[in-house]
Amino acid sequence: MYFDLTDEQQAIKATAHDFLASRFKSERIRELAASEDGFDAAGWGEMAELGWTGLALPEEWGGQGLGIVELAILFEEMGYALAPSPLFSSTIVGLALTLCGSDDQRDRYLRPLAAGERRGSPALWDAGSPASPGEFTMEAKADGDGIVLDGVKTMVADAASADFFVVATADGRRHLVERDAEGVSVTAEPSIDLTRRFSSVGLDGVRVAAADTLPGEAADYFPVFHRLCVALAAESTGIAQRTMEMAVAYAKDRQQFGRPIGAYQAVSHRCAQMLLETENARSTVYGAAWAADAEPESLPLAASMAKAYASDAGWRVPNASIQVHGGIGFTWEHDLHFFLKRGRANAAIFGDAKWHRERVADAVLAPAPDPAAL
Amino acid sequence: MYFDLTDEQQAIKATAHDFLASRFKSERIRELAASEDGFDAAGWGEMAELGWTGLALPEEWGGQGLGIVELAILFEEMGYALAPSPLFSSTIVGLALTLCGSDDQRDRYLRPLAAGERRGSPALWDAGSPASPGEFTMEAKADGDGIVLDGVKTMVADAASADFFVVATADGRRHLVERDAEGVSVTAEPSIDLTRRFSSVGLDGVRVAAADTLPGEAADYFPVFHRLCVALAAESTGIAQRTMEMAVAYAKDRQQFGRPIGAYQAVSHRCAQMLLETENARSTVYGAAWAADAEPESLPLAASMAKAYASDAGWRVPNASIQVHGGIGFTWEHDLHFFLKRGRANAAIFGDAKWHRERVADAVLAPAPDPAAL
Amino acid sequence: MDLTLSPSEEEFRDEVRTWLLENNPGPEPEGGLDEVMTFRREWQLKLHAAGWAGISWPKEYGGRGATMIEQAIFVGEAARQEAPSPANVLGLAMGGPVVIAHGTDEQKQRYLEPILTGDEIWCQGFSEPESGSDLASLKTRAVKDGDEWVVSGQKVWTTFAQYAKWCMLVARTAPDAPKHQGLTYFLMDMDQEGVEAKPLVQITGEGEFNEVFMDEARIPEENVVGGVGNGWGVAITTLMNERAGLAFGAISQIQNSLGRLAKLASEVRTNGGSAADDAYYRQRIAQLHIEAEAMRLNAYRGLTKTMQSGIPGPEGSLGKWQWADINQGLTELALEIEGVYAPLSRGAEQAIDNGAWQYGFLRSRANSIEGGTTDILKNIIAERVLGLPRLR
Amino acid sequence: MDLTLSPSEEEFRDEVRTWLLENNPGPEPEGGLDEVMTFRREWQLKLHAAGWAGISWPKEYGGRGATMIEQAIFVGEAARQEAPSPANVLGLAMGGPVVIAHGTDEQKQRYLEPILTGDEIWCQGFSEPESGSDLASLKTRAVKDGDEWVVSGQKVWTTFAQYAKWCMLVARTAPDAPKHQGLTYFLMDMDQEGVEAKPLVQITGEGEFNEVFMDEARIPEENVVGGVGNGWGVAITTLMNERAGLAFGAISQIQNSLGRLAKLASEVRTNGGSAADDAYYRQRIAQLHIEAEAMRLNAYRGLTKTMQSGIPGPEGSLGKWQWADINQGLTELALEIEGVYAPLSRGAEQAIDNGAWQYGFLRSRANSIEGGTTDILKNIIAERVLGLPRLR
Repeated sequence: MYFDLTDEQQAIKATAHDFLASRFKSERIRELAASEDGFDAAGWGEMAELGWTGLALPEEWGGQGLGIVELAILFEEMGYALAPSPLFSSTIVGLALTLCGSDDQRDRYLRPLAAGERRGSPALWDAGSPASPGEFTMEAKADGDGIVLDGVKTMVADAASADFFVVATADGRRHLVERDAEGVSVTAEPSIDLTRRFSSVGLDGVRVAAADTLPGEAADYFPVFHRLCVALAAESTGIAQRTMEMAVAYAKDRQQFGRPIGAYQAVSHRCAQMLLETENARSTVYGAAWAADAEPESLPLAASMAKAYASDAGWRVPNASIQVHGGIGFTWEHDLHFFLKRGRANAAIFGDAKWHRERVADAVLAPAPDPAAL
Repeated sequence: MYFDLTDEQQAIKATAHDFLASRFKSERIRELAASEDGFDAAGWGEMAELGWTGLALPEEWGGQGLGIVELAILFEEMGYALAPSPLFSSTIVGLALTLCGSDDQRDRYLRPLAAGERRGSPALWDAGSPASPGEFTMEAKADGDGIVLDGVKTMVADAASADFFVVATADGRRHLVERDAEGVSVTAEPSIDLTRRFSSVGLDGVRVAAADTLPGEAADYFPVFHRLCVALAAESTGIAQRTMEMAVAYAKDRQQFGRPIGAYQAVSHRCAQMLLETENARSTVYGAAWAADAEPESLPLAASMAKAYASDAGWRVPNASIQVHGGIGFTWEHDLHFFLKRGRANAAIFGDAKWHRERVADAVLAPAPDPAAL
Repeated sequence: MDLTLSPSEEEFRDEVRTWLLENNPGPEPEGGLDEVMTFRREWQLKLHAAGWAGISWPKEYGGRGATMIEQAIFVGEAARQEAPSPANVLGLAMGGPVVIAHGTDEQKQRYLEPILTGDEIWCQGFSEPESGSDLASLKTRAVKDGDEWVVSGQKVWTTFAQYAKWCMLVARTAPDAPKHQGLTYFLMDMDQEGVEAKPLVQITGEGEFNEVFMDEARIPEENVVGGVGNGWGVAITTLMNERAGLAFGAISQIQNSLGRLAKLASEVRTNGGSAADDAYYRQRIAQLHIEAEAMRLNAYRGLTKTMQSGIPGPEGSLGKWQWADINQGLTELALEIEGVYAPLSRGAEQAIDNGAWQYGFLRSRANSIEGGTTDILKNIIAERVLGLPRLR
Repeated sequence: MDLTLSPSEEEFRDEVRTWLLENNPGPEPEGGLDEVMTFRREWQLKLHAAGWAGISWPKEYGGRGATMIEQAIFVGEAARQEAPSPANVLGLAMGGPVVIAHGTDEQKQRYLEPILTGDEIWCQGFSEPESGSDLASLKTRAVKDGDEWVVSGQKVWTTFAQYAKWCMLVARTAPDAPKHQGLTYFLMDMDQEGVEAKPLVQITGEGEFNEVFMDEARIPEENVVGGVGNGWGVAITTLMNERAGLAFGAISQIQNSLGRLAKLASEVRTNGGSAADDAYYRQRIAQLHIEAEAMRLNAYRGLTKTMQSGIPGPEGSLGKWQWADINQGLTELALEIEGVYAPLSRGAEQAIDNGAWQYGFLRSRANSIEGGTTDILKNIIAERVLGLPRLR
């Protein structure tokens, strides 16, 4: 038993940390936040060179063949740096193709994805569907030996820079749809999060050939879902870590009533609470990432625990950091708000804390017994 | 508009405060807590002399004819003093007879009750029934022109010193049953609260003459219920007030690291939180008490708000006070635990905070709309 | 104890209600702040013409001479009907009262009328970048030069400074005196070369606040309020009045928000019904309602007490603290209820309520900072209500 | 990163598990403390005979020389199987380790064996009525008299002092030195005229703690541990070891409690199903499980770190804080689930689980006080982990 990063994992973390710190300084994040589509082409190229686009994908298809632990380490640093990048969306698509695709699809889509030559994003939520995740409603209507898709997918991340989408339908299947296919339209959906953009993707009689429907069926995507939850929870952990550090640094420096504010328990205990939440988030993420690699039967519960906890910590810690900063933390010129907004958006997507806690309750509560017995 | 006690109300409060402070010093409470039935005969006699046994009962039947505001003032002081007394149980029975009894019953039962010559207690919860209040299950089986009762009522307060019970049945009616009637047995149910005792009351083929069934039907008891909730919430407010004062006094006095602990924000902000909870409890109680007297249509919501809030404050404030006191607050020799236990028991009976919040939700949330509309 | 309005208070309430129903111009225009200010100036003129500007001011100064209860009724009713703010909200709530309480006859003559009409907008220059909670540590200096004071320094969080004619400025006039002494309260003309206001963009993207830079700005000596060296006392009473005056409006706003939250919960579908059917959300919504009711009743108790003693007590700090908690909790819950749609903001096709809750969530982050941080309010309660020892 | 046990660790775990399954004597006897102590003495003898007493002690001192992971496995497994405590829990967790780390050869010779057998029970004399969180302010004095020290003063929260032969006593030997200096760590014989232990009844009605009064008690000079004047350092390392050693047992206890809570929720009927069907309770139960899992994983991370550095770090304070929060939250929720039956305690016919949760609720109130208050733990985290300035 050794519950810490190995030397190799430490090295991955350090590389990611240093690269992201130099690449995404405050000014660069602000440029991207103010830009039309928020996409950083140069940064993407460098990430591909570093092998991040294929980090946890099989070597056979051009990936690095590393595990979910390494992926979590990377995404914690992405969150720490608040890197605006479609890497998360592309990673999800890569995992879906790896776990649920055909060899032909992997050859056509996974290989360029792993190399960073193309980008994909999952298009899952149907516009107008309930606010808590459930079944998909878009029909896969038979059309020759393929299908045709009609409807609108929403909350699609990084759609503006995606080359293709992986579209979910009511039969539990996923379909590869090119961004520039006939009938596909992308409409930006403004959100509080300026460092990861969301869009609606309209599908108006879009034809999908049989070869572009993934062979995997509904339940086959659970392992993809649980892994992406871990990566997203890791990102939120990084957000918590960074904003906690900002609060601590400010509390040491800022003077009021003749001492640094960090000497007051109202501030110092709030900082201690931030540490607690950050470390708890990190532990649940590491535990779930380890389970994904080494003990997959415990992944579903572990992933829901990590996503639930980190969903909360990912916005509550930045929120507390704003409180420590006082007025300056409420200004646009301070970076904190970008973290708060990304953390809050992360909490909402792929099942919020309440939804994941309900999954945990399913797992830990025995089925209801005979109601006649008190 | 004048949202404060009038001079007359202030006088009632001061009298109650002074009498209870002199009557229920720590040693006396400990004697009663250690006694077999917890009943203080001498104290009861004095309360009757002060007119408290008939405070909010009609003058016509020997009461003082005061309102629920005055009753709340009295019970806040009862909680403040942590007076062990069946006054609360007898007050409930008095309200039930006033609002739902016949003149004959009022003559036989209400008049001696108001004079403090006899004591009654409501016997409502059926042993083995669900943990959240709902329907009563004991059947009122017809027997000649009366009925016969079989079963066990539990969580009956002050049963050991009660002369009679008001027993609820499944048809929504209440029945007067003498303590020494054939088939009645009382079994103490030990509880954390040593200053108000609970019992189970067994009814084994107990006959009730028609004249002893109150004419009121199910919904007629709601006004009784809401008023007793206000009185109980007032008592919990007094518990909060007293234990907050104990914390503040200790925080001024106790020295650690060279200063009084009240100078540390961990302590002083906890005390501020106690004040907030106490004042909120008091305001909701006053608001509900005023509604009972002046605007009965808003009483149901106001009473549930008061009982919900004061249920929480009534044990959380003593709990926080223990934390301020540290180790000494965890000892039997300090009085705090008696307050914590009474506050927690008060929270449980007559609908806990969750049950009352659910009533508030019923009132404030519109009925669910067409689920097709997002 | 009597929570009902007296016949004359009821009459007043009905008059306010009717007038607002007939005259409320409705929501503010979308677009820039300039449009909003024009709209608010018109609204203030209308208020003034009907005698609703400065309702708590004495009649001799152009006010209505209303009681505190009447003022609370007006503010509460205006918020309930979602009437806009007048243009000169700080002039009415703080500027006028401070001149009436501490000003000279000449100052009353000069300043009060244009506050009521909105011809001259007022702003408040208290906070500085280095002096947030520790207001008394402020560094802006005023030095006497003949019959003028020359002021240099920086203020921050100055609402609508860009529209203001007068700034209620607290500056240090005796640098060697203990920090609470040696402060003076000035009325500074914003229309001069030495004064520059720069909007400070907030995390909502809006710029209601400003930084104000003073570089040898000049203030004639007759613009001192309350006497040289008495600035701290004058500023504190101003802040207390501000807090008390705003309470009933804040309470009505919370009630409105709770109504919208209930509607949101009923309308948002979850898997298995609406959010309003979910026991977890129901408990939290109910708790917010209970706390809001406690806050409302606390405020009435405070009002009764203030009317007896004449001065708002430190208990007012409880209300401000509680308001921040409730408002933050309410907007946090709204975003939770919106589930997967929680990130979508104004202008998004799929956004719920066009992103109103997202704005509310972000804006309310400052509720526990602006107008006295919750930490400082807890200190005040601990020290001044409970009598606990001060740390410093 | 590897959360699996190594083959040898797995073997150890299996050995522990099997042995406990076969030898665990089950629940402690009801009745008085005397019966409990007799029962625990027998259990300790059995543990010792099988080599499970002092498992982390070096073999040369009669221990098993187990690694920290093995120790964690043992403690966790014993708690999982709800094995009783040994009689001499403080001797094993603190007394032995302090003698091994700081004791003389003679002391090792004299004290270690009877700790392992339970022949001599140990207690801890640190806290005093006036010195709770501020331990270094303790007032008990020891004055040199020939080759003996003469001790007078009062200690409190002394677990099982009435059964103890030896007291780990910290007393002031240099009254004029700064308060953290001038303290000395003694082993005091409890069997003497000058020492009196009085049980201190807790709010649960139990008396596991004591007050100890010393009136010219005598300690020979060879009973000083770690040298005169070094008491603070010796005491602090003892406390750190105690905290680290107990962590995995506490975690297993929480897991057991969570299991019982799930059972309670499934069994308690509400109107409309069981409590386990209620979305509000489900959310809170799930959150407790998540926090308990985070605590467990934090402890493993801490263990890995401690094995690398050799000393438990200040992060251990997080675990103690969190444990108190979870245990209190868990028992509070249990009482809420019990609804109207929540007050009923042991011996009540209608009590649920014979009042076990009522006991747990009351006992857990001290979790945030005993062994370092949560407030102090937050100070430690702020100062020693985050590097924030100290207030004092």
